[in-house]
Amino acid sequence: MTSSKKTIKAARYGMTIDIDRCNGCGACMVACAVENNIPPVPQGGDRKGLTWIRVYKVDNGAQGADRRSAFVPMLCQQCGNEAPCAHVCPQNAVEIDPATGIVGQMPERCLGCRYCMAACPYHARYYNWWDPAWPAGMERTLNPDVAPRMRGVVEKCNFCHARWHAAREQAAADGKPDTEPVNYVPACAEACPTHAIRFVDLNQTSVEGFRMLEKLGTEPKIFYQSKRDWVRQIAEAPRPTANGSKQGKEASRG
Amino acid sequence: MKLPKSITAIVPFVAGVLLALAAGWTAFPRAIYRAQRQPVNFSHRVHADKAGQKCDDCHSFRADGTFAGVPTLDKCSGCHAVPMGNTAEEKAFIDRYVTPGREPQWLVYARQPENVYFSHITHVKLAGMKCETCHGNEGATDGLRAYQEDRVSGYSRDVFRSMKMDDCVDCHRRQGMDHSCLDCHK
Amino acid sequence: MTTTRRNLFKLAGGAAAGSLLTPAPWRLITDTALLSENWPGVPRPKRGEVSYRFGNCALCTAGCAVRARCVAGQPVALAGVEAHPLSRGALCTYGIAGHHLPYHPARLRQGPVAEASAAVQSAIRTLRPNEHCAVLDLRPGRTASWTYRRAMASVRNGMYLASESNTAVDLASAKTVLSLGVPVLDGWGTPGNVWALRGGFHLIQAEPVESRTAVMADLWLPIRAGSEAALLDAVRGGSASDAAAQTGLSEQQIASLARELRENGPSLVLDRNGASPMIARREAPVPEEWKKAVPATQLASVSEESIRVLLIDESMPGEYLPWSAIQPKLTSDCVVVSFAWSKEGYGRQARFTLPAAVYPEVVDDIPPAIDSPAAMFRLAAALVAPPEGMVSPTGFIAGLAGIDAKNALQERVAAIQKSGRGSMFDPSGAAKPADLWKALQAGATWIDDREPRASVISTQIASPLADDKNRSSAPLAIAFSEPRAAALVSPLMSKVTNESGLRLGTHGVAIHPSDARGAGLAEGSRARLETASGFVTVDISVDDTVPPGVIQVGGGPDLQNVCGANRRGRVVAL
Amino acid sequence: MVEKIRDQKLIARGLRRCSTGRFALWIVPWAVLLVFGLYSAGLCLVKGLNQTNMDNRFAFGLWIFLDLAVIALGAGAFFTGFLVYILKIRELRAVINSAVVIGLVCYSGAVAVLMVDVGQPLRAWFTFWYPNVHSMLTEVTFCITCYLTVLAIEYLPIVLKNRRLQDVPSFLVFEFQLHKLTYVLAGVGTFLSFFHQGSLGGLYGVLRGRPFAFREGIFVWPSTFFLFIVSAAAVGPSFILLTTWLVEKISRKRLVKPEVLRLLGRISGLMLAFYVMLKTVDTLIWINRTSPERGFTAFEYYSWRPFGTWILFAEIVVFGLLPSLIYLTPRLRARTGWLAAAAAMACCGVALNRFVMTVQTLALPTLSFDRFLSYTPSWQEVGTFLAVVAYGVLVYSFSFRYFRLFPEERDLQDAAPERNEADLDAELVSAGR
Repeated sequence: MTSSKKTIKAARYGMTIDIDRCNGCGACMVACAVENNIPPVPQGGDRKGLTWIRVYKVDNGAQGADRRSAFVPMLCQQCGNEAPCAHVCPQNAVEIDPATGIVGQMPERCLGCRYCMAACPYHARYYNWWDPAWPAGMERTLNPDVAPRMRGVVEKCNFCHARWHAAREQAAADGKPDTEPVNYVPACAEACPTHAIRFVDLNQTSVEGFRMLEKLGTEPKIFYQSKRDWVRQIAEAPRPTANGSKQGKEASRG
Repeated sequence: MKLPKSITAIVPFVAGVLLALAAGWTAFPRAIYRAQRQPVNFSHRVHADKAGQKCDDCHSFRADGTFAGVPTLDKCSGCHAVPMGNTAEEKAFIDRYVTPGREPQWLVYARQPENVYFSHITHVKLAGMKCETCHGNEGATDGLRAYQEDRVSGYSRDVFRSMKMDDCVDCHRRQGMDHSCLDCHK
Repeated sequence: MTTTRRNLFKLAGGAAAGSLLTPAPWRLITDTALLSENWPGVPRPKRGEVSYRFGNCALCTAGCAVRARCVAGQPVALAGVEAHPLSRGALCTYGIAGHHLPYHPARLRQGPVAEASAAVQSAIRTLRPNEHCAVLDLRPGRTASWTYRRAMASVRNGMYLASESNTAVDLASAKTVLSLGVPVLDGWGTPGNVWALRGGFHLIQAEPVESRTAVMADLWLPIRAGSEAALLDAVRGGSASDAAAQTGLSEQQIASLARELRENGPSLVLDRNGASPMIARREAPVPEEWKKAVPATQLASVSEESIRVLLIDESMPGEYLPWSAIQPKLTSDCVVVSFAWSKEGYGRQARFTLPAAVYPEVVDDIPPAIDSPAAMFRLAAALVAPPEGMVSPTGFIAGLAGIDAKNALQERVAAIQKSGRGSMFDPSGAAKPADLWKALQAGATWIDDREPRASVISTQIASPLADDKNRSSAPLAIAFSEPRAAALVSPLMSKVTNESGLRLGTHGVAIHPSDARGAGLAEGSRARLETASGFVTVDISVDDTVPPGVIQVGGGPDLQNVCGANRRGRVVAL
Repeated sequence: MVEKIRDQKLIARGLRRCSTGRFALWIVPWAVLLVFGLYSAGLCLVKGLNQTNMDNRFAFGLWIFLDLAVIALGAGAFFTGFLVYILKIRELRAVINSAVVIGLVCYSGAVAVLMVDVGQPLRAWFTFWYPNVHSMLTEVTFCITCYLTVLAIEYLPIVLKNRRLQDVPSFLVFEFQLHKLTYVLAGVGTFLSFFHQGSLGGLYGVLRGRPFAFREGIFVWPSTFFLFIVSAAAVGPSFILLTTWLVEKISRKRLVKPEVLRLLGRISGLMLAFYVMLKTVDTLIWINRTSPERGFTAFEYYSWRPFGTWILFAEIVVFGLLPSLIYLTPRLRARTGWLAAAAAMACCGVALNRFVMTVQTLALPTLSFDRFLSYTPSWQEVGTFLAVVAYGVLVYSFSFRYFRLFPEERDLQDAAPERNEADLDAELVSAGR
């Protein structure tokens, strides 16, 4: 279907996240919320919140002194192959942009059926349970490049697509053709103080690393890296403990 | 004389149809829009003659490629610090805005919904489009028409006229530039 | 009668059918859908020209360089400055949302200024000989601190209370670092600097909880809470067996730790209250005429019931002295005035709490960070104008003393420039180095030259506060989980607290499931945290990564105030 | 009083119905429930879905379960129509009207709840305007709305047969015309239902991100697509059997010949047996191939309390195999009590199956550092749920009172001693007092 399109040099944006460099500070989460006009959700706890990127605390399952933890930032994995969310949306509110490979979510098209949330194995999609509300005066600090969402719709990470727009606009001002991919950095990657998150164009650079739930065949574009074996194992299917319930916080932190 | 029953039976129905048609085609379009006057009855024609020929003499681009849109007061007060002509309109403008340094609250006919991203520079500079293609021949008008706001959706009437999503999509299709929603939404 | 009714039905039917042939129904369907996207109450961000302004973050003494993205002059996003020699483009979680602080719902907007100054003045007038008028400075080492010291010099029995601020840690030269529960990698020093030096030292984190620092440390020693002191003198040659007994580590572990500190030197020991060794850091030059100022007094050395007037500057997050330590020093009729952004912290005890401007509203300098051996001088970014009714602590206090401190900053800068010392980093490159003041306002940083050999103070680090005796009444050992910058947080910080449980909020504490059960508490329930310094209402989160007998506390002013100087506490269900 | 008499005048000729007073007594509690339900639904619409206990992980809750279950039970409408008009099983005419009403109730109820469930009901029509043809939900939406119209049209003649409405001559004509359509409608209805029952199954079967629900498929449809069709077809008759039996008990009247119930039972039993077979095969394939291929060993799912393997057993054996055996054993089938019991079990079975597909699927973790979640609906959700039940009971009660839902009823009650219109009316008036 892209055959009729102008021959654009498409980009395939992706990320590498080095878990061994993540100290779970959460700067990425805050930077994301600032960039994308995500309102604070004081009520409802960690199950009704809005954080397009969320850092989970995971551990090696051991108890006591042998227990070791790591932090895993989870954002939309930008599935490359038939994203589970994209093909279930009844009204084309989710689609993959051939020019960037970004899985786009259109709040203004979404009717809030939440089918895509049920479909996403990474729990990277968030729902506006409340009307968006900022403390008085704080709406002055909103980013004009991103439209705030109304209640009752799903939203998720789109690799700070507004920044891509800005980059394209700058390129146009500099007289570059619109068929070339542009370089930009999403807010989380920019904010990460330890440079654990790196944003790459997979068409230009080859990356290694493991991907979450690879066997599902969703071909995510987020590559995780770690030298520790047990950390690499978290990418596989769940390992419930004998009593059938993972202990409290390690899970609820996630 | 007396009409046959078959006729009289449908009279009320027909009446209903006619009533609805009349209301729907005449009253409704008036009722749905709220008209607002612009702060100043600005004449593009006059300024095109005196101030600048090209649109982007006033509606200019910034260094980062973003579009400045309606010029701010300082652009006006550059010339209008004191009355240049002797129209009441100009005098009122100076008294109300220039002297107190108050920005006039222009109502932008073409203001798109918040979730729409539109880059003027890509359309004007890369695609080489004329302003008139979308905005009509605004530059030749003598005054500013009333701004009509849809009472329900709150959007400008001009958007419904010629700047609907379908209009954008049609053109992008023809250019083979319709990649995804993200092209034009933010 | 039935016929007319029937006719009405027909009319209605006809109208319904007819209206389908008009634009009305279709337009209304579209419009309601559009309304749902133009939903009432959803704010429309203000548009305008994008500009970038530079400054420095004032949330903690790291003072990371900040580049603010402004739309029509209003900052909408903050980012670090890659080229900055110390902060190196890093901003911490709290700093990244710093531009929200002026809009914090808990913010104080007016206060009894006239009453406060009247009360203070009359108190000073009637000051008895053995009584003091004191300023408590939570963030010493600023130009404002000098103003306070000068002011107190010209006030009768004036006194300036502050902790030591002219010492630093030379992280660059350290090979081995033993941290006793210090959040080395989570807001202790200058994040960018620490991460840049991280490769150069071996980090050993001795801490009961596997904190963010422990996760990233080369070695994590899960010691028992409150046994830091024992571990310390074990590695300093004390008996390893006692230490083993107290810390819960094996003797080999302690022995190898001691060996490593000895052999893989230079080694560095960090504690929440200090470090060893520390180096004396000479201060940025000050005008000569300022020198007749009172010295800094440690609160401990003040005699009981001798402070008649106490002026507290907590406008900027700093180290909280526990109220329990302050109170005995106050006279019964003491006038306490606190300059604060909210009622939290000392605001609860002070008689007058006056609203002070917050970052990024106020022009103030930021004292150098603990990990910066050379002095620095940089200004907090003043990106937005403070609202009406804000009180300047320096203005107020200088006013009392009748000294003029309006241009203190400029005078200081002039003195710095006169000294000819140091170099400058200017992110904007706008101003020419000649005009240091302009450059500083544009976000530049002045960095002092390293002294050839800074005198090393091998401080016997203020070893962890002695354990309270009454373990029974205070069964939980307190462990801080947040850096001090967490005293003043953006509302958006709910992302990392409520919405993900990643961090503890300003009133958040975490305890082990068993302790929670013991106290009859559950995830999310509210409770009272009591220490020798007082109590505060907290939100409980139950976390099995916190060992039993330990309570992990967040960083809010209240928590710092109540827990700052205490090692033990207890939680009571409300 | 005058009102009451008019009420009696609405009742179909020759049918005995209880007095208006008693009817009112029956109606009031349901009406109250309905009002309460509408209030809680209103809360969800006005204040938003924060009124529910659903969350980002439990994006679907009680309501989706309700939709699936109710639509499965409503399948009786299309399946009976199919049997009567296409397969020409005349006996079932005795329950076809009742089946239509039940179908209408179930489907309209489901659609109503869906409108509350979506966050932006004002945009619901986008699905028709910008449909994503790959989405099972699109298929569901289209079919259900179409089929709902079909049901409405099928319901119309039942209404128009009402005594008073027949006074209007044009209605009579209209109704007569509609009758010619019946076969067409039955055909269309069957086709549509076939699809949306399937797509409802597909809804979960296609979730490749949720290996617990994911099933391999034939052509574009996962196996659940067909399982849902069969299970719905199997349970539809059961539900009609159950309701008919209940109405007989409540109204203390004989409405259909026992043969009809037995026939329904037999059909249901056969379908159920077929379904159990398919389901077993499907489960085996899923356990041994589908799930492991995607990195999940199937028995992990059942290690999360409370969803042990018992749920699988209950679903297939207790509520599937058992009722079908009861149905297919002539000696048991002869007893109405056993029939009703089997019907009840079958209905529970399909409900349980839908529950597993919706709730358990979402409760199970996918990521290894993820946790098993529980969810309890808020009172607003429950209220909305009850509203649908109350609405159903009300519509059915009124239809039963004023329309002829069971054509055989008249003949059956004539077995009782003759009465002429006059003293019938007299009796009615006295009842009115």
